[in-house]
Amino acid sequence: MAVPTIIRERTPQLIVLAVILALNAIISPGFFSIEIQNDRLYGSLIDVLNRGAPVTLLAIGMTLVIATKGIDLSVGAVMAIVGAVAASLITSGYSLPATLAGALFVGLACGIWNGALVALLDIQPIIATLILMVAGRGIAQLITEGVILTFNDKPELIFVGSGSFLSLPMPVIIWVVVAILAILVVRRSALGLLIEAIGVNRRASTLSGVNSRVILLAVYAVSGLCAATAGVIAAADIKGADANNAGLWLEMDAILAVVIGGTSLLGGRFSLVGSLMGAMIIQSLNTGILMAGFPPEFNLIIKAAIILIILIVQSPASQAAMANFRANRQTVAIKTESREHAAR
Amino acid sequence: MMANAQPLLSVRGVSKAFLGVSALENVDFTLQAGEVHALLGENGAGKSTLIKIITGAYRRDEGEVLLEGTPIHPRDVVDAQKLGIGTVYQEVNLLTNLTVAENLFLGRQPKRFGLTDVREMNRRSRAILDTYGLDIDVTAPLANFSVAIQQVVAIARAVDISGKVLVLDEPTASLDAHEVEMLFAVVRQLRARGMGIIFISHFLDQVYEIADSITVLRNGRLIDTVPVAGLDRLKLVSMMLGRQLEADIKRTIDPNTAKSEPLVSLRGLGKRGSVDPLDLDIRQGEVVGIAGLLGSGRTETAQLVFGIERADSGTISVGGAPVNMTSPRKAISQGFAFCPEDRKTDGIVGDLSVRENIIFALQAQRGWMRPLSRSEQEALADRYIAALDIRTSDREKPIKFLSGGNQQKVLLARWLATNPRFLILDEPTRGIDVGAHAEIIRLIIDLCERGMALLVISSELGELVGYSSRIIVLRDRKMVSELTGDEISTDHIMKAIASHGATGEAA
Amino acid sequence: LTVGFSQIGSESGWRAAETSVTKLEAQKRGIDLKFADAQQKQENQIKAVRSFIAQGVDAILIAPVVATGWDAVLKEAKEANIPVILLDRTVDAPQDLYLTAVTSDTVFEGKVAGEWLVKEVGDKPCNIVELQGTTGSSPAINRKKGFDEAIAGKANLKIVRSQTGDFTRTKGKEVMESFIKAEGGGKNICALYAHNDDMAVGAIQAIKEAGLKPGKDILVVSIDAVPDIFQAFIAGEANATVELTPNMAGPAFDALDAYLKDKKEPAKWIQTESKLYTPADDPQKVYDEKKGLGY
Amino acid sequence: MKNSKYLPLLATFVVFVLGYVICISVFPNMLSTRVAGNLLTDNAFLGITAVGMTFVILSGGIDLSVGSVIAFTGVFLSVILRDTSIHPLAAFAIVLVLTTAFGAAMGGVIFFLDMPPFIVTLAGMFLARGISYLLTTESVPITHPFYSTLQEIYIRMPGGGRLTLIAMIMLAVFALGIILAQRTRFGTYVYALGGNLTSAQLMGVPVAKTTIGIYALSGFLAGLSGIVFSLYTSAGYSLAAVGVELDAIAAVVIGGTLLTGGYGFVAGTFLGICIQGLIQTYIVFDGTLSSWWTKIVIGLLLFGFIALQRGLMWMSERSARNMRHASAAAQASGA
Ligand SMILES: Nc1ncnc2c1ncn2[C@@H]1O[C@H](COP(=O)(O)OP(=O)(O)OP(=O)(O)O)[C@@H](O)[C@H]1O
Ligand SMILES: Nc1ncnc2c1ncn2[C@@H]1O[C@H](COP(=O)(O)OP(=O)(O)OP(=O)(O)O)[C@@H](O)[C@H]1O
Ligand SMILES: [Mg+2]
Ligand SMILES: [Mg+2]
Repeated sequence: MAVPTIIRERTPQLIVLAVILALNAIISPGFFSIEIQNDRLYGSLIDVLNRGAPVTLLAIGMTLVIATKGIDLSVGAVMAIVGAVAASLITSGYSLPATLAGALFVGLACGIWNGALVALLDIQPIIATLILMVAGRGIAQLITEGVILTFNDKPELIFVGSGSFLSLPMPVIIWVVVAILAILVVRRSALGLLIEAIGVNRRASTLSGVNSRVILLAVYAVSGLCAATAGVIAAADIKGADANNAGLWLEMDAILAVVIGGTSLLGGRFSLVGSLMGAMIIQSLNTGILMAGFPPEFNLIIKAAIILIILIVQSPASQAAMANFRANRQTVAIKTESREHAAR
Repeated sequence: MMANAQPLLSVRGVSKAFLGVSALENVDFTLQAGEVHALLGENGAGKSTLIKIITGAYRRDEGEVLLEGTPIHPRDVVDAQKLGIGTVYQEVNLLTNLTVAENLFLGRQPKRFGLTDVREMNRRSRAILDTYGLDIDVTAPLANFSVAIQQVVAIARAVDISGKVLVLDEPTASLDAHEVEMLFAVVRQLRARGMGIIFISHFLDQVYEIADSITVLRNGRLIDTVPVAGLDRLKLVSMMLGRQLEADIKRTIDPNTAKSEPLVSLRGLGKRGSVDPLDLDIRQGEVVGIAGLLGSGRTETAQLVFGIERADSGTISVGGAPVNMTSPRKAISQGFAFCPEDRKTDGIVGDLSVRENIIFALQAQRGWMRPLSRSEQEALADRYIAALDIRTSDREKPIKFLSGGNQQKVLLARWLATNPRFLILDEPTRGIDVGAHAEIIRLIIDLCERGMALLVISSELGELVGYSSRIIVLRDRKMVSELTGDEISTDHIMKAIASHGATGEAA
Repeated sequence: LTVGFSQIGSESGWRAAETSVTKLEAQKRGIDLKFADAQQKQENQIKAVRSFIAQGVDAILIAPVVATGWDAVLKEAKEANIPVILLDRTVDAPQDLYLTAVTSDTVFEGKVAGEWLVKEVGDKPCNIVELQGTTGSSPAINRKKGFDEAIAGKANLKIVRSQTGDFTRTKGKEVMESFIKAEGGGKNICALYAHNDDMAVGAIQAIKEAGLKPGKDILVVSIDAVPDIFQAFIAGEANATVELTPNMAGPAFDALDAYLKDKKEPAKWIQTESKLYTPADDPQKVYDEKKGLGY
Repeated sequence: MKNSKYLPLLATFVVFVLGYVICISVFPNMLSTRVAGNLLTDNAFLGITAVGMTFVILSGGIDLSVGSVIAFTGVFLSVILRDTSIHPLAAFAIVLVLTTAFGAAMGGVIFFLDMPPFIVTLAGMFLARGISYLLTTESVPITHPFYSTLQEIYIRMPGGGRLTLIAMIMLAVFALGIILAQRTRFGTYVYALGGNLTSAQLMGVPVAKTTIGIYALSGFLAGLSGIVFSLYTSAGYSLAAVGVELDAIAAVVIGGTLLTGGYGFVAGTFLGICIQGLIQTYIVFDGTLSSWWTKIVIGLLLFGFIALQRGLMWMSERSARNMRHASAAAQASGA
């Protein structure tokens, strides 16, 4: 019964996604066609899944961070650092497992740094992560020495970005696996509850015996890991580490995805599934704009307008109006129920 | 009742539902000029909801509100204030980041040359607080002061802005006897001036002392409005509860417990500038009460014991072994539990459901790897909802939507669910209705008899005397007396507080 | 001799190469170079120039991020008697405010690229897709302009799609993917014009992943001549690039020397060459030459 | 007791002075009035918009649109001055009305639709820059003689430094901002919103008006900042001022204002701006850092300043509390 509730709770996001996909299909008729090419599914829809991988991964970590009332501005920069690390490891002859391990470790370290600033030094998350956002690209460039570090001759790492498995592009497989893992860990354990509680009332949680510091640290660490995964994919995708542009402004897209997915920036209740849908909504929008063939000056305006509409539709105010409408139809039922309760 | 030609405020047929759950149904209420009208009822009866409707904080679904015969529709609190209705809401609703003076004058700051005249504002603030016998730095942020002082400020503000109607929603919950007297003096003055005052409280003594008439609500419905004079107390209680209240229980103390080994013992525990070093033993099956005036350091003592604040002197040992109490986690792992007095910031996790709030401490204790299954959670929640009679339409309702008293019960449930050895309760009955009050006292006694050790802080001396095996009295952050056996009585406590306070009074 | 150098940033490999070449040239001449990175922001560049003036350097090099908005600060430099030389872009300011400008002509670069394509396709009909630089940046505007001029009047050449790829590989690849999908799986596309090589490199990967052969099925022409495009030449995946030399500082320092020593006013515009490279130009050799320049 | 409120401000001030002393000891040149004048002139636009940001953050919100609004203002002015014969002063008035209305509209959406400011202003950021693109993608110079007149206004300070018109505007905005925050009802309402929204509402703060007013103010100041920026660069450019919102937020937070709202001072923001300017000046004076080290060093210095500020706060909070208790005890026994 788990799946239907998840879907029921995310109806607004599903509708928005469907509408945007439908619009895309109207603008470019071949949008839904999927064929097999080179043993790999091929089509615009697959592109959306594939291109959405970095934002999706970032959004997973970002959701958890935001649920604790935090924010992680550094994820884009961490992508750049990790891409650079991966590229320099693989080009200096390390094996793929060693490279991946090194890359993920660096991402984890970045996350722990952020987490330490937030949880131990009590620096406000936006500023704590701004530090790494500013310095991170510098660190990445330091590693690549300012060049785009290419690894055209390392098919094993390239495979992570543009290979395919079971006819699906690797990035899609990776984000789906990470997402399922994250959802399972968070919802099958008590972690989700504890994270939400910290986001709502950190002091009360600490007083109730929650190890808030460790959980905060862990959440930022996970965000770092997710950013690392996204960074490896982004680098593998273009067969090179672009310290300047990898993940540039993606933190904003990730935050947007989380919010569109229905998680409040004020912390507390979160939905990973919602964030995934949010990321897909953003990517369909991006792909749609590219396919539509408008002059690029219009890109931002179109994106802003559509995002505004989406947000207004699912704003708490309109949601409350909807809920009231629905509640009014159910009022009678609940009233009798509550009376029974009172009578007991 | 003083039969005026036209009531000052009258409420007719008001109803209000939250997301389909009705909180008020067809309630009438009449307030005369120059009377104190008590609004009574169990936790969740709808008292706060009714006054929020009167003061424009909520919009009513049905019915009308007349002020001096004219229908009013306050859109928001400002509107109501303009109409002459001032309010103190149940949970202290001031802005702790602003100064005391700013809180008193928010929205009506005195001006000079178009700018706020801070000096004048501070001067007038001092004058206002003087009437309440409060001499504090009005330029300091409100956050620097205890809940009680904040409450006095809230009252002073409401009194100062209300011209016709003053609404006090459980204003005395965190005040001590002395401050309550001061408040009542002010209220009497206002009554004499012809103001109408709505007074909500769970302290029946206070109601009998100050109120002229009483309106009782139950389950969102009007039960009756009656004059206080000649009203039988038991009848009033049964009106509120819809049943009889069982007779008061006085605990019989087992003399053997006093001889057993202490479970928790504090030796020279203190913190510079916060609590002077004190020694205390608490045994299993014993309730130790802490009495004292506001700000006497009761809460801070409890916080030291629970590891929220770190002591800089002394030791805590549990079952004979010293424990370095560095955090609440550490305390909890020793089987401690702590129900804080400021439930809004220290207790409830507002957006989470009643169920989640109940299992919360237990889950935190088990660690994130060992989640309670959904059915276990539901069973626990249901058990405590029934055991403590928590009024909620649904165990999945976010706790922030529960009435104040019911939130308190949920917090109690949260800690009982961890099955602690040692339970610290800071003002456990604050804001709890008579029925539940008795239940909680019964619960304390019951827990104690089952061998739990308890440390209870309460401003209600009568209640403290009822269940404590021993009482320590704090004054000025120092333990000044420890009462045992026959010494345990309100008189002795008062004396202990007063005798040491003599120096203060002399000056 | 102390010279302040206000660089835009390090947003691309080419920019990094320009920085390292400038440092090299300064070192060669024994010049003490004060380097300031503006992180792509004009306000930071202006701040840097003001700081240079306050510090009392002997000359200032500016690689301006945008053409407008320099009058005030250039005036201040002039009042302080500090000569200013502009690198790789000129500014919209009275010419007496700076000593000289060492730049390439970005419109001309676009034109060279366009003319190459015109020659290459002859009279065959050809649908072109264009990857623009960052919307609003002057190279993007000018390279588009030059290219449009070159193909104007050739009815067989038509730009069917044009989107911004932000000068980056990632966006170049993503946008090219959507171009291919939107143009019948890429069969309708005959040539790609990218405003820089990085986008072209990204796009080449997209073309390959779509099962087409870059350089053959789709002609690839771009600008900058960074080392990686020569690797694509070697692999037969790109067809032409127009060089934007990173060595702007060499001529600049020469002009400065002459001016300081002999009071010789240089020409107001020292234009660098916009050389066209194709796979016929021994790409391996050029690649090896360029590799060490810090691209 | 009283100084606990001013503690972050004090800590920031100490940090700034320490920083300046260190800078001067490395580069004695930095003591000149020229550097001081530059610091004010170069950061004028940032300072002005940071004042608006301070109000927004004090109220518990955030405004990500300011950078784009600055760019829009510049583009709008340059295009309107190029294509029409309107006097710049009239153009200023028009653009200020537009940006104020834009801010007010965002405030309205935030309040009435109950949406998080972060997201609303993020959309506003896209929108404002999108509109700039539509106006023109090229950078357009402003050649109106009135601009040169304005740019020529400055006070020469001893030692060759200049206090320019735009620096004076910034100082005036800060002065007015301090008065607005500390000495008006609106100011107290802003703090009230940041303290606790429901409490503020229950205490009768006109939340709708205040929210809209706050974002309108931020829009207005972003517009003013855009005008100053156009005076600074004599041009309008749709890609200008990218990321200024983050600089402004950083300045506000470094200045000791809590991002969660309710605590902080406009004067602190001024110190925050100065600290950021100092970091940049130091790096330029040093002049040996590569592009990437520049970024890393900015990050490290940012961290250093914040850690130092935290440390100072922590230490003085402790001593303040001890003092408070000491005095409370004295009061009690003396009473
Ligand atoms: N905002 C809200 N949303 C949903 N339900 C609410 C809300 N406010 C109150 N209720 C419900 O309305 C009922 C009446 O609550 P109210 O706060 O008026 O009780 P009360 O009589 O003041 O109780 P107490 O003595 O505990 O303060 C309760 O069942 C409560 O759960
Ligand atoms: N007169 C006062 N002036 C300033 N601060 C005070 C005053 N009285 C109390 N406080 C502060 O309020 C807090 C009250 O201390 P504590 O909570 O331990 O007392 P308490 O006996 O539990 O009283 P309460 O009934 O308020 O809980 C302390 O932090 C103290 O500094
Ligand atoms: Mg109530
Ligand atoms: Mg207390």
